[in-house]
Amino acid sequence: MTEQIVFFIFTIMVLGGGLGVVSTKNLYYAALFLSLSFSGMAGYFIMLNAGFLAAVQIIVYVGAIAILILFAIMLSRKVMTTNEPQTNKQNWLALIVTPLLYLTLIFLVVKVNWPVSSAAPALDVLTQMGAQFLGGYLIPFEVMSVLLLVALVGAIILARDVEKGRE
Amino acid sequence: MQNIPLTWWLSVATALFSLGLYGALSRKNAIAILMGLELMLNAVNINLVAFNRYITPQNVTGQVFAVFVIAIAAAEAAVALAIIIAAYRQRGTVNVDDLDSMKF
Amino acid sequence: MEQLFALTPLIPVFPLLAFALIVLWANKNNKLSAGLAIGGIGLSTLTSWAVIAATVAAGHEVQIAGWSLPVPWLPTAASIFNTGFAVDGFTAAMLFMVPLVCTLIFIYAAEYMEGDPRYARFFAYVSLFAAGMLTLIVADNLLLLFIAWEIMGLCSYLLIGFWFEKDSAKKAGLKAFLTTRIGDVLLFAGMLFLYSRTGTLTFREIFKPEVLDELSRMLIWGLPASTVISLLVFGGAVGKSAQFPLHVWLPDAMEGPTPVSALIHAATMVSAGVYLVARMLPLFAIVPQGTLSWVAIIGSVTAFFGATISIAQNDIKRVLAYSTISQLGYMMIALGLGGFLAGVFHLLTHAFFKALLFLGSGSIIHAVHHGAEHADDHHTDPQDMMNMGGLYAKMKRTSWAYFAGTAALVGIFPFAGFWSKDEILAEAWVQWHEAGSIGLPFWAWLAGTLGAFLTALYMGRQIGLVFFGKPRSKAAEHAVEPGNRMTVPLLVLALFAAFIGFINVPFIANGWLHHFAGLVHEPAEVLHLEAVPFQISVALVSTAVALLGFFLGWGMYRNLKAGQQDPLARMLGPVFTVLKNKYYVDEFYKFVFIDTTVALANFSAKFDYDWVINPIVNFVGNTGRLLGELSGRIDTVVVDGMGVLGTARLFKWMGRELRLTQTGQAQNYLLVIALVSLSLIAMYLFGI
Amino acid sequence: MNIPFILTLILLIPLLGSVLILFIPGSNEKGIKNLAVIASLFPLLFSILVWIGYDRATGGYQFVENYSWIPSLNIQYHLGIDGLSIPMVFLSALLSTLGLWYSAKVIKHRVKEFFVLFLLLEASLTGVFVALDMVLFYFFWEIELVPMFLMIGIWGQKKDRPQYSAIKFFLYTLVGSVAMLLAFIAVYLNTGSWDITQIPGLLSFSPSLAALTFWAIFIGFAIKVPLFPFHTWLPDAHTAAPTAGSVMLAGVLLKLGGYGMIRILIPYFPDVFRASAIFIAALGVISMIYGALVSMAQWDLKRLIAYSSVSHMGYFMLGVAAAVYYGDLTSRTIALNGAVLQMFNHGIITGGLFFLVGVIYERTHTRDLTAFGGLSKHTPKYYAIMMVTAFASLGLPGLAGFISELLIFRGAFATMPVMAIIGVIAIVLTAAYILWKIVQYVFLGDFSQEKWDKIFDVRHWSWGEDIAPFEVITMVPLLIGMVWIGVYPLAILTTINQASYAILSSAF
Amino acid sequence: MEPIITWLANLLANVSWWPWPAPPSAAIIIWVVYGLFIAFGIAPLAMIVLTWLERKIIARIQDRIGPNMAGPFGWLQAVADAIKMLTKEDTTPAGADRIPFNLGPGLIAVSAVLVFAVIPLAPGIIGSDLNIGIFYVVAVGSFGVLGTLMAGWSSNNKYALLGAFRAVAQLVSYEIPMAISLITVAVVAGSMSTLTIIHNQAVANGGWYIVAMPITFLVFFLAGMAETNRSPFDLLEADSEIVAGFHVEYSGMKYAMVMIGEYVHMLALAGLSATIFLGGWRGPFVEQLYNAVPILGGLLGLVYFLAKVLLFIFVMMWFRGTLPRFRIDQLLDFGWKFLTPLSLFNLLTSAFVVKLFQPAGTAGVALPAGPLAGFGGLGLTSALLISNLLVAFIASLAVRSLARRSRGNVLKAVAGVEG
Repeated sequence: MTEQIVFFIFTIMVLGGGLGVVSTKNLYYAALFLSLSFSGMAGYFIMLNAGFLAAVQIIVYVGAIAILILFAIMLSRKVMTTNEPQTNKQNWLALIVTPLLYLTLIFLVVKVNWPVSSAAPALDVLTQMGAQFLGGYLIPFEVMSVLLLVALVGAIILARDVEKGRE
Repeated sequence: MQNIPLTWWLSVATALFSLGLYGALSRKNAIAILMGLELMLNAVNINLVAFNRYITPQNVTGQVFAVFVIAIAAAEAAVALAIIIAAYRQRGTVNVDDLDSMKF
Repeated sequence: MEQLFALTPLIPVFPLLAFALIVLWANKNNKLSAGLAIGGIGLSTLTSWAVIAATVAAGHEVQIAGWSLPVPWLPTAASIFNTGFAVDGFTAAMLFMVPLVCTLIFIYAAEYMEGDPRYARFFAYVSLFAAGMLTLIVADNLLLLFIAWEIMGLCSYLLIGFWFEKDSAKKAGLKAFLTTRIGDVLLFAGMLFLYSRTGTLTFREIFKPEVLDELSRMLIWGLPASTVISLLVFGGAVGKSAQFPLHVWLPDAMEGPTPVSALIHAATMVSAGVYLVARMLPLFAIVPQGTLSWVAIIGSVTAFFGATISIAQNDIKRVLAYSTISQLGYMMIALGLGGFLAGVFHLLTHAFFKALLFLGSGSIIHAVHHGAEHADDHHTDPQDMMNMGGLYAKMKRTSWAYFAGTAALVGIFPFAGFWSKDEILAEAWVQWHEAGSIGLPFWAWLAGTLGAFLTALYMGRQIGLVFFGKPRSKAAEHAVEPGNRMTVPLLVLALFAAFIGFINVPFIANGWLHHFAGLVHEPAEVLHLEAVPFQISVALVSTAVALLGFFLGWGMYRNLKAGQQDPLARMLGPVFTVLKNKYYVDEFYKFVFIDTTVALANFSAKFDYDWVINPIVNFVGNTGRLLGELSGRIDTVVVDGMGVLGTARLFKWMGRELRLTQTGQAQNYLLVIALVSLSLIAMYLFGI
Repeated sequence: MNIPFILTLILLIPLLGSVLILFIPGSNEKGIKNLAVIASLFPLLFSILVWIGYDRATGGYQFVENYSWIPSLNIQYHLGIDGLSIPMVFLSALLSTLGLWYSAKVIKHRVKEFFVLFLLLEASLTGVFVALDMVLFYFFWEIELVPMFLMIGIWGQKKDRPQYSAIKFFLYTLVGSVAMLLAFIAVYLNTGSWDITQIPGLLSFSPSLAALTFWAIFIGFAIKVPLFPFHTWLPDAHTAAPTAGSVMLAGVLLKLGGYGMIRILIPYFPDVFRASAIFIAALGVISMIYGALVSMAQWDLKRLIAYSSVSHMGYFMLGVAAAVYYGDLTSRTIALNGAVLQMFNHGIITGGLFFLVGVIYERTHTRDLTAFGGLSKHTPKYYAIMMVTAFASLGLPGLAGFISELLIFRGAFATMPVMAIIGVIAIVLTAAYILWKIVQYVFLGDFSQEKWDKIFDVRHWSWGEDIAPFEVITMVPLLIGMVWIGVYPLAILTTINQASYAILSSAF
Repeated sequence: MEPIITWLANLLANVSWWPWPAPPSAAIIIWVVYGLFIAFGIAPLAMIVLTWLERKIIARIQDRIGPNMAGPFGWLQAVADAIKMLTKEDTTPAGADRIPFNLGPGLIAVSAVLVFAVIPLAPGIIGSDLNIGIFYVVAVGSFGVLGTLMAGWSSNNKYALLGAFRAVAQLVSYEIPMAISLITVAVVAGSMSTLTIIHNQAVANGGWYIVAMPITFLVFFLAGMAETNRSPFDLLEADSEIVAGFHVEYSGMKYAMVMIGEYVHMLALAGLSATIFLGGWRGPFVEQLYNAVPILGGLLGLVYFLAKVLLFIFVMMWFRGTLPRFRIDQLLDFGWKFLTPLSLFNLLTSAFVVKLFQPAGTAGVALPAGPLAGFGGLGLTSALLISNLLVAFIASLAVRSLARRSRGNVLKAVAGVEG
């Protein structure tokens, strides 16, 4: 029962945050809602025996991505006016398609008979993950590191002031 | 934990995914679209971890993948925001409707 | 003493080392270069003496069978071909002559070449030359011999063309190399036939009776293998020893510096051919009436024919050159008649006196050249005997040495040539009388005797022209005896020319050389190797003929005045002209071989690039291109115009319409993706 | 001694070097050149290691690397080396290093591209020699065309029609390769394998099909060799190529065909080869004599040497033909030894000759024989080096060329004496054109200062008139090779003999 | 079950004046309540004490006396300030975003307080022994950043916004070296749990990490200083440049929250440093006493711990009193170009050394023993110390050459100007 209550609390954070993100006209709020949603997700992860992932979620999403988004919003705040509608012309179509998709997917989720296992969850999540990263998934792991490096360099180059770069 | 069936998680993830999709589809602002995308990615993460917990609880492959997804999301966000900033500098707007020089 | 044999491989190494050192290190320093060269050959001489001493001490068995040192060299399938070194009596005899004569020539050259801009280079070349000859002598197989042979060819080329600024010199070098190369190729072919038929090239292996027997019975193109091979080998000797018809290079070789002429004519190059024939003699002899007759015939022709040309030459060195050709003919006669030792003996003695004569002529030329420079006269040819005369008074040492050499060449008792030439004529004489009919031995004897007369005649002519009478030019008047380094070698050689003959005099030590070197072919069991007894009649005839010829020549030319017509020319008329022009052999060769080859080459080049082959290639290429262009046309008009362009227009139109869907809005695309995914999932779900 | 992946390294390091050069800015010529030379030093070192490490007692293929490449077609990444390929790999590494070293000094135009292509060329050439899979073999065989084509086309001299030559070279070789490829596919369809070492045991063609396949492959190889009458691309390509390109062309490229004949044709089709041996020998002899004659008529130094290559590769052909004809195994092995050694010798000698032509061409920008004369006095060091090389080329005993001629003719005299005896004429002709044309026209005669001053290019040449130290360094390894092989051939022949003996004894 | 809880349970079971026997869970509930009290009581307490402490120390450094009127040594001054703040009018600017404006300071304070969850105050006294303990510290730090940004943006004030920008740039930059040095610690300890880290700092296991890893400590501490916005890294509230940074518009209670956040953060940093590098509550006799009489051992441990924390706090104040403020570009340069590479390099060498000394074990996969495993903990400590010193030496060389070059450039420029 407790778990279900906790789950609902987190669900409210996650879905409420998500709804806020897509519905609010104020982007700044949207970003804050986003971090709310992310935080709820971290709670989910803790419930799902993924404490490490929860910490990662907080660090990366709340601590980095949400902050970055906020930053970007602040840097381009001249166009962040809240007066005009934030939706585009295909809004109505999206409003039809996404619920439809949602319903279909839910149907799928319900229809499929998931092979749920009742085994106890792994205790040594951290060591297992470490072994996987440096074992079976070594190459994706390394590729990932390269990707991050490239993204880092690329982002710097892209965002650098062109005039200053020419100097 | 078995008090919460797997379908609950999946439903929440689906809902979040749909929300994110809606955001990505309907918002005008590039940053908002990016936020929608992040939501979608997170929905995927929930799925991954939930599947991991419920279907193969003894190993952590799902979490490993979730970490990869997070890393990709981070890289994506960094580059995307850099692009947005650059576009804003160049064009003075982050409205994707106006950023259509790839048309035709 | 046996251990001394181990020094054998060192004999050629010293001059080779001198060559390498001069080329790589000492080439800027003239004195050092000459010193290195002389030191190298000197060490070789000393080493040779040690080896000779060992051979002498080792006794009869070793002198026949020889000492040898195999060296693995070429892997051939499952076996290995050995090269190596060997010493037997014959080799030892050659080892006495070659390094010694070379040393003297080198010392002589050290003064003779002074002032030449390429002094060091000269000594490098001659060192290599000597190394080649020495390798040739100590080789125990035909392959190493051939290698040395070719290296000598190279050196002769370099040395004859040493003064390559002169057009004639560079051409002479080329001519020498190519002419001998023809012989070499024959030798090469013979050698390979031999190798492929017997599987070996080591002399001792080839001359086993069973191998020889097999060779004589094996057929190549219907002839006994031994005949084919020996003929080819003899071809090599003909080229190298300047026998008719490949003799043309030797007179031209006089373009080289005089010490080189001495080297080529006496110690090294031309001896190599005779050495080869002597070495391979069992192979020549295994089939009776085979190659040996040809050797004798060629020898006879050359002996006579060389002598005839010689009498009509005015160039002091050319006279000697044709004399060499003729004398080599004598050696070939001897070998052709099976007289192994007679040929070898003449080879040894001839080396000494011919070296002497060449060096002497060099000394004279040197003197006249200096005289000409002294008289500031740059037009006089210092080699032309017509420009000399009365030199006896001015250069006593040279003159006396020269007289000794002449006496040896002409065959005056008791000089070396008398003994050796006499043995050859005696051989022919004996065989003629044994056969009892007029055959090859008779003709050989006749050619030899006539040759002896002519030899005496041209030598008399030369002595008369050069040393006696009044000087016929300013240059000759101012000629001066050269220094000690040139005259001492002359005197040493004169000593040998006088007395070397005694090593094989039948009356002393029972023909010592015969026992020492003459029996090396005994194991082959095909040659009669016993010495010919001394024939007093032959000796008397040839002496008489020689004296007659000499005094005839001397008398005729003793007091020739400058500008006066040659007395022989007056006597012989057009024949003299033919002789003077060497029977027009050069012209004939140029016309028949050289021009043809060049024409063929030019034709081939045109054929290749301008007329046939390349045009075919280009034609094929161009046809392809034309076909391509034609297809291109068809393409443009038919396929493209009707089919492709039509389709293209269709698609262009469609594209124009459809591109409106490409809004450039990622969101639109995303929406489409979502829709499609939706429909796909729906299709899956509802089982469509 | 087995060094893992050494063959792959030999292939890979030049490739890596060429890729790395791409990342160096073109303005940094020094860096490019240094990197290229250093990158080529490794294969050289490794090829020496391979040579030393090759176990002659065991023989066969060693240092083998065999991995599946395209499993669905049974194609493998199969490398290996035996006594036949070791000298070739070494030759290719040596000439590449020397070529790069030399080019580093003289190439001034489009430097980066040149070195990239050169290293690519090296890798592909070496690849042909170490590949033991037909697809891999063909792959390298074709790759090599591209850099060579570009080298001729871009760095060729304007007056030598480089474009024409390059296209001719490319198309001609390609025609042969296409025939070859078809034949390879036929072999694959018959045996189901691409493995060069396996196919001889599997091949079961009908006689007529075997003959057809044989000739298809043979023509491909013969064009590369080049054999009369497929040789006309050679003089043009050689003349137009830059010095180092000519060196690689003559030194290594021509060996591909010969190598292929021995590696592929003899084991695959011994009987067809034997049946056509006389005909092929006749072509070889024609190449020898005809090449020599045509050489004799040339007035362009480089063209002359190019035709001399035709002549020299004719010797090779005669050797191969003699090796497959009827006769005792020893003689045939000797002939094949000679043929292989002839390839190696031709590589170092003709390579050396092209370097030497480059030496004078860089100074004077002319190759016309009549423009020179008396250089032996003016440039004595150059003369000395040229003499050694030229005499090695004409087969002077004591130098490398003689040994291979000896072995070839030794084999030929045993198996096909008529061809051999006709062939020896070429020896005289070779001497004639080398001495008459090269030595006499360029080096002998009187030296005329005015004539020299007119052609000597003071502005573009700063290393003096006689051969410069860097050029001497280029030549020294080749000279050492010529003398060494000439004086003591045991060292190299033991390796070759091992392979020839194995090939011939297993083929027949 | 921790001994102290057992002890508490026993105590409860033996209480005579309580009519019903206490259930075992009662001890836990009491313990949790006590923990909550500490967690939330610590914040205002810390602010009061630390403000006073800081004032006194700074005053001493600046050769003043500091607060001395209210109470002995003026310690009531802090209480007075607190009361003033709580009673002051709580203003909100007109254009402010009300909700984020109010949420921001809370988030800042909460993020600081949350750190204490994983800091063992004494043996057996810890909020939660997470197996990702020190990682958790980094994670909750992120909320502080978010709070700062919210506060800065919502204030609708350009100084506040600039301050927030600076804050975020700084916090994000320094999070990296700090995280890397924490990873270094995790690599050496083989765990991220704070309890294990403290356990590994027993003398038998190699002793305090500050001895083994001085460079790691230095990086961590400097980065931590920047994270807490302490001088000399306090330019997000640089009074002379941007008035007071992101909290310029705050007053009253919310200002107090910001201040609490700052001081608690400081305390957390000091506590973390003490835990990770000085062995936490470790000290003479603690363990023996704890096993005998848990409450006494716990108290002794708390004393040791507090002593270490105060030491660090003193160091921080000392810094503030003596060092001038960085310029923003210098600050970022220092973070990105010095601390980050240094910490990375240090991580590599440490990992290498650890690999050498690692005893055999399993962590997901079987790990072989390192070649030098026989030397044990002290060997590891000394090897790490050597490697750290080596890294420091190399870093100093690099800094030296860079400094020379830049000095050369300056000189050249000067010469150019003069010439």
